[in-house]
Amino acid sequence: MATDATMAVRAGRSARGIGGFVIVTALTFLGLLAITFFIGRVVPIDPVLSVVGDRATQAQYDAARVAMGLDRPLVVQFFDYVWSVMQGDLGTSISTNRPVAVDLLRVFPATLEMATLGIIIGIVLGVPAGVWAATRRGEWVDQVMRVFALLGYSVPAFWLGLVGLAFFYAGLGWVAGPGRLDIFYEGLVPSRTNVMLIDAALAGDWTVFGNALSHLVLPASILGFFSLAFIARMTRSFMLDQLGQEFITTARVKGVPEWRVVWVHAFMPIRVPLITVIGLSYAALLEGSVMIETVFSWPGIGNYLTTALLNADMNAVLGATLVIGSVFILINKISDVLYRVLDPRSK
Amino acid sequence: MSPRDWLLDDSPATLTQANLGRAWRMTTALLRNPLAVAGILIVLLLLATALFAPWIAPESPVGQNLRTRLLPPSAEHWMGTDELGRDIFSRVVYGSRITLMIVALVAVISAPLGLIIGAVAGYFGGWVDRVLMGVTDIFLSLPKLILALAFVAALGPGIENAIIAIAITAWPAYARIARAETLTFRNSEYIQAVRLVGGSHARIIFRHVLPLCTSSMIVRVTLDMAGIILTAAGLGFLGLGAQPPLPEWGAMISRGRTFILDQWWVATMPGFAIILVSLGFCFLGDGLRDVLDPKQGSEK
Amino acid sequence: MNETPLLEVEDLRVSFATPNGPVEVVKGLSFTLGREERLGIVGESGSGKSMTGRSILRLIRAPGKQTAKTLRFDGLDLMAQGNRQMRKVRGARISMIMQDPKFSLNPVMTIGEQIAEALRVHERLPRRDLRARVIEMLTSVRINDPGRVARMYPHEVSGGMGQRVMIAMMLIPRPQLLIADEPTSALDVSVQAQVLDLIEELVTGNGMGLILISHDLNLVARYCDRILVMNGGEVVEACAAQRLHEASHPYTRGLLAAQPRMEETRDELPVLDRSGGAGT
Amino acid sequence: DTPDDVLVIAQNIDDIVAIDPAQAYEFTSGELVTNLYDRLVQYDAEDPTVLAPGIATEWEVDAEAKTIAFTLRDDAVFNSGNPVTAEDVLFSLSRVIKLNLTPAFILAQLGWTPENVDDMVTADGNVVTVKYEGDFSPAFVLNVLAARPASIVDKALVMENEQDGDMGNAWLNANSAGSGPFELTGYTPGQMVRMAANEDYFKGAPAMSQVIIRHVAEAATQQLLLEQGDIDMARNLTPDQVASLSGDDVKVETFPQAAVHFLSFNQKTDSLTDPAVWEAARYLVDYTGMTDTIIKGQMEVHQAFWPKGFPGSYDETPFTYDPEKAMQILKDAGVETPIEVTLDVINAAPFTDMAQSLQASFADAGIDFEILPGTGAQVITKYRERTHEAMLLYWGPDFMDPHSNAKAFAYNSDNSDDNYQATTTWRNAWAVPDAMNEQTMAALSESDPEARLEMYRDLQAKVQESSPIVIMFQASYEVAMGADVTGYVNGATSDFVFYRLVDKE
Amino acid sequence: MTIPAISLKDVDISYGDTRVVRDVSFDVALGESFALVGESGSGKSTVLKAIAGLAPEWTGEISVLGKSRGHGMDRAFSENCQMVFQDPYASLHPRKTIDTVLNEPLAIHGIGRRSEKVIEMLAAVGLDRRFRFRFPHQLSGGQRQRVAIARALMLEPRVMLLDEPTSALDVSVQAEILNLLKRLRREQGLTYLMVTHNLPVVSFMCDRMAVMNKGRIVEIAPKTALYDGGFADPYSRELYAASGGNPGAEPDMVAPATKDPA
Ligand SMILES: Nc1ncnc2c1ncn2[C@@H]1O[C@H](COP(=O)(O)OP(=O)(O)OP(=O)(O)O)[C@@H](O)[C@H]1O
Ligand SMILES: Nc1ncnc2c1ncn2[C@@H]1O[C@H](COP(=O)(O)OP(=O)(O)OP(=O)(O)O)[C@@H](O)[C@H]1O
Ligand SMILES: [Mg+2]
Ligand SMILES: [Mg+2]
Ligand code: NI
Repeated sequence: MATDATMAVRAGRSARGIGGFVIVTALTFLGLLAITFFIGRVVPIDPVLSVVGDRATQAQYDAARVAMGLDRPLVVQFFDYVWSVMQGDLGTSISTNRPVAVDLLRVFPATLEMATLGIIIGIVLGVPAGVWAATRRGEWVDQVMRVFALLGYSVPAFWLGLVGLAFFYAGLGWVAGPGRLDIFYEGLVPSRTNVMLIDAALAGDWTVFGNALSHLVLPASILGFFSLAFIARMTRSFMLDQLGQEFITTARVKGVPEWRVVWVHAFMPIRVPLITVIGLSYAALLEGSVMIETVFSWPGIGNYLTTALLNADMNAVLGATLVIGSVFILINKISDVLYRVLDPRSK
Repeated sequence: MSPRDWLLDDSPATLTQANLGRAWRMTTALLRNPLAVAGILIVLLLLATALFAPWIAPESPVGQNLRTRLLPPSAEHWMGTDELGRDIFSRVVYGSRITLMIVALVAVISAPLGLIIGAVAGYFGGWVDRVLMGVTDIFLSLPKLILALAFVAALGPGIENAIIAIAITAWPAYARIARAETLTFRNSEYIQAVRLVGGSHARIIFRHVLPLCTSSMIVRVTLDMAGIILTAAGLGFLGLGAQPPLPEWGAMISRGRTFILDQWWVATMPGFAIILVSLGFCFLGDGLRDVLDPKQGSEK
Repeated sequence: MNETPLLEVEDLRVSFATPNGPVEVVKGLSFTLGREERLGIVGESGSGKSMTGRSILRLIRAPGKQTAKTLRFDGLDLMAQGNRQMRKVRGARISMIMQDPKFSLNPVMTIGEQIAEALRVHERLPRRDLRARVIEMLTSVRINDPGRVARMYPHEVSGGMGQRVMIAMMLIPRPQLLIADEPTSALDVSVQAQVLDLIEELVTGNGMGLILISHDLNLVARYCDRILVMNGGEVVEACAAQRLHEASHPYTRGLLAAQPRMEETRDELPVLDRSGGAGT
Repeated sequence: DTPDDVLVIAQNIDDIVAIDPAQAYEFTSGELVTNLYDRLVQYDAEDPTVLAPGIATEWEVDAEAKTIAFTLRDDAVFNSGNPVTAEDVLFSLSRVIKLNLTPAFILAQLGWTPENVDDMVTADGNVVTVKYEGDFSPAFVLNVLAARPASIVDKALVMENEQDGDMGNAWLNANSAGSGPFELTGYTPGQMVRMAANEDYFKGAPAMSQVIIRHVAEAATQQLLLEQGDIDMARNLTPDQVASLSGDDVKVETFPQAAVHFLSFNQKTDSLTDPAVWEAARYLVDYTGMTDTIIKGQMEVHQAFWPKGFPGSYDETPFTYDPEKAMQILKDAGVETPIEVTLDVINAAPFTDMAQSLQASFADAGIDFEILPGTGAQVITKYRERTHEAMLLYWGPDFMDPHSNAKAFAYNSDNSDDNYQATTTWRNAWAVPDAMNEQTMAALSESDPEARLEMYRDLQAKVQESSPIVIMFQASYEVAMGADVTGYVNGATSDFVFYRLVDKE
Repeated sequence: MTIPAISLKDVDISYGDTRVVRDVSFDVALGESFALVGESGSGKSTVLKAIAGLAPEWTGEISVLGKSRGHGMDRAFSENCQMVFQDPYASLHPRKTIDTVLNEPLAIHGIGRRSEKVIEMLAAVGLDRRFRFRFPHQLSGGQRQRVAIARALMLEPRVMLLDEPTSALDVSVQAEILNLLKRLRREQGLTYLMVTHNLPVVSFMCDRMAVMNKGRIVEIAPKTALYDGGFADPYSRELYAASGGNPGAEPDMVAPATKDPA
């Protein structure tokens, strides 16, 4: 019933909304960088030492310090950094001696690959498990599912990783071991995306593909188990909310079959919060896979970031934070958009 | 009149009776939930272990004996010994104190912090909300372990600093929840009624808004305990948690991980302890949610 | 006309388990409803009206339990039906207008989809026919521009429209029995009359049975043939609608007297003596 | 399993910062430089304790004129196919001095500066003459020229890849341009290093056509990989893992190392300045308790600064764990106990275990350590700033000459805060007695080799007797490998890791 | 008395960009009971909220007891004017006992003898003392509405804003509340501004009424208009007719079904 005037007002609002979004996002990024930057400075590790090493002379030390720009005031350093980031330059990592952007292009796809397969496993198993448990609230299926999911909350990742390796790799030999590829396959396919499966598929080399998959399955399943736990729990709880609503009874009054009541009437409204949950746990997998990456010698961003921080390698820390922060913001943005698309109430 | 009737009385004569009655009703509801009971038992076990550690533990948690290192579980050492010949069972028992401290301090620091920030943002809305939530989002999108790592690195390693660091990373999630919840009732008539009788903003936030967020916060925090213990373990894994020789469970697992293939008990025993306690808190949290959540509980 | 009544209910009970033991909210209700008869159920809030309505469809939710000596619809023993058979009855043969459209419509499905669904689960129809039937139904509940409304979501329509959508949805499979639970409570007086006239028209037009639940005595008296007055889960009085103002039971009389009138002269309204203390 | 002609190694390589020989300064990068480059003279795979000809076939020392003339071999070629010429030698040596990155100080000791280096190193045909300034014994100079930064790089190739006047530094951090037994074919930081055999190596092509080093940080993962046969060699197993390795498929080889492990007391901490505390500390270390258990196979007892097995070492171990004696010493000196100090330690096995053992044994005599574990970078930062109290750390020589360690443990002529030195003495704020300073310098210039070594032994005895540095152990290194792997040579430092002779039977 | 208890002049109220109330002006005399009637969504509650200071975006002039209102909330105002909300289920804090709810206004205004005052007030609104320490969920809708009225009366205001105080209740409870309000007004000389869409309630409670439609006041009529249908505006007449008002009909009569069952 919107008149033209109110339509115009709405359009104006959404334009303001987009502008506002850009400004807010930019400010969030700036804040993110500022905090990361200053965290980097309070870390009691001298970044110069990472470059010149333990035995350098004072003169070499000072020279490196000046070369790294550390002699200038913090604020100047920060704005310089922001300025070069805006020009697309993330600087050079002092612990790998390479441009941070190059490093990130290498490590981020590795984590992305593992986390993506992980989240897929988590969704494919977690959502139906949660729905199922909700429809059988209080029955043994539900209890078992809850205990299982809670186990996912409680088991240390590296423990599960090592035990998984010992069992499935060393014991049963079902999967390939740590690393992304067996040594023979290393370098056989050109790395276009740095996502092994995609690279192998692009090159049409299915042996490499199979090997990469075999390496990927175990760590991804373990990540999947963690997200599964979270996703299943949240699904169950959302579903319980919906199943208690009056419109579910309305659907039953109409004689709608039970599967339709569950999967259409109850499930449709929870897609949106579920997407948010999945998005959050996806982002959490991206940043939180340090342990799994260490255990599986997976050259991913979690490891990269941790190593960089421990060496006070600020360009690398900032670059990686920027990437992870962008993923967070991107995921938030996507769930916002999906929210608008999927939930008519939000309009 | 039996005490039970007194508690369940529909028309309590005093405020105490009313509150006790409510507590009683919630307790009985909780006790009817088998998983919640299991959770309560585990948490009580943790408390008892922490309290009576010196009487329970057969040995000192720091007493080294390099000649009896890495012994498998046996009658003498129920959980075996670690790389410095210390009795793992004794260490796990004493470690419960540290775990309890982590859990309690984080609950005391980050839950209230998140609660207040979220409630203030949600209640005032507008630019206050935007600023506070902007800050929250920044903290939320900073990688969590990294933030904790950085704070520990800045403050120096040590268990207290690890706890503070974890608390600092935990509040944004609570703030978001508290804000979302505050939004749902900030325009409600009972809040407007307080404004109408002249109540100040501070009074409304502290006396009326916060109590409503608290119950779901309790639930969230108990659910998060598992995560908190594991984050502490993660910091321990990176060497930034408890200082040796403190028997912190996460640090114990982290030290034991190189032995996991041959002396499995070194990492696994404290691992079991963490799993048990996390499960305990999770079950309790689940149970509390069922009792406190008006949508699902018996209260209308 | 058929000999058997459309609905026979005998000793219907609904109970809930609470911390203080089970509570019966419908206590041994019995009545019969003839074909094309219009039965009104009145009573104060919490007296068990909605529970009665739901239990006829066997839709009491989990902590609640229902029992009945007889619950027979058109010769079919509803208590003996499995879930699958009940689904065939629901919607197609008995349907129910739910009390509050704000909560009773699926918020993420369009109105058209929801109405069409009611039809589709019982009949296979080509999509175009389905759409035509939906539009037709919306038109018959006096909704202007039904094509547009069919594409709207529940939150986009006003309370009155929501009520009418609910009615359309429940009437589209042409049930033999319609249970209307406070179909007009969300509406103000002017809309109320329109909606009720519409139901009345459809009831008479299609020859269905009607159970109208409300706490508004005047309303029930105006639209029904027979009235059951409920209090605390029991029927305290049953009478013909025309004789409502002659009702003898003190509870019924109390309800009648408590209503203010348009030309009020009393200084104080008489109130019911409520020593039982049934809370809400 | 691994291919027959490829050696696959699992190793923690995330310490690598740079692999340009003029910049490389970490353990792992040292190994790479050794296998990718040659020096004029070098310790070689056949016997890593003997200084052998490298690019130079012979050399002539003129101690008076302070010059050494090297005659270059004519069969050495770079991986690029270019022959190794005197031109390349001059370029390589002066490049290190001109770039002046960390390891430059090793060559700079010879009195070379960016201004004079082109005069100090000169060539005539295939004879390169090296001049040095200062009172050094020629033995010392040869040791310096055998060190990592003196590696010879391919001038033509390097200068082709120069960017912004960096003399190819950036390019060399991702590629190699040497004449060594291997050529770098792939390097991904924190992930893997791949080297291919140099078929034209002047000492003969290596048996392995490729060496692949995979970054595996987790020791347990290395163990699994080795037991599965997916790698040939695990470089970072702990002693307990080594002890539990079973089966005929794997074997363990042990290599004595030059690094010494010590406990030191910062003299800026008042409670640690009393020599009685230093002495008591020497009786409070449970030497054999540790070497029999937590560091078994990883360290052995050694109490002097120059490692056993090298010319000039001092192998006396007068101290044993004796808490009574320590208490007596403290009591006699009237030291007030308890003394509470922090102990910084690198947060990794076995250091934290060692720290805990020290904590327990020192507590007997009333010295209470509060252990502060930290990452390597964190600990070093603190150490460099002299803000620690007690420190548990190790020291490896920069090059294989006793002076390298004598300077670190027995020399500190200026203890002031702004005279920053990378030595153990300065970092612990220990003002070394003048006599000892003088003796260190005298040993450096002593030209009689035997007398020189004797002077170093004497210095070691003095440091052992009284200093705030308690040297406890000498490292040894256990490498687990497939039973079929032979010919792996691992000398006393990471600079002496050779893959050239490795074969798989 | 010449000063009106409530006076609105040319008041426009909007939520964001939509203006929901336009050009509203009326006066309520001291001691009078004035009704606002009209269809759902016409802006009745909004007018009350603006007077109470709960709807910040308005223009025009509002004064209460001669003092003109600012846009915020102030203490002095709260002592003079109070409001009772439409939904008794939403107007009480779910985790506070009745005692706490009633104590709060006294505590805010630093008034002493609280305990006695609470007991007095419970008696005044006809609630037994045993309800004092109950929580809202232990009360019925009618009882809750009494508590809400008691809370409003705690500060002894002279003007009460009542927003459909009985529409959520069934007839028997409605009667109790209406009786209570009428008695309190008589005993304490209160001024009521009451919103409702139930004309019989107006007939029972009020002296005058304003009929609102689509955000405007279309007519202000005396109570007697309800007896004879003497409304001038067509919308008012429609409303009156839909409420079953037909001039001259017998008051007691319940209209029977007129349609013939088929
Ligand atoms: N889940 C439940 N647990 C316990 N009691 C319940 C539950 N659901 C409903 N009741 C009780 O059942 C009784 C009858 O409820 P019902 O909904 O039938 O009332 P109603 O007559 O329809 O009232 P209204 O006019 O308010 O709709 C009420 O007292 C209510 O409190
Ligand atoms: N918070 C709000 N934001 C935007 N619009 C609102 C808000 N509250 C009310 N409105 C709109 O203002 C108009 C008037 O609402 P108001 O609540 O005053 O109506 P009312 O006359 O009290 O109706 P009812 O009889 O249903 O209570 C309605 O169209 C409503 O949709
Ligand atoms: Mg009902
Ligand atoms: Mg209203
Ligand atoms: Ni008929």
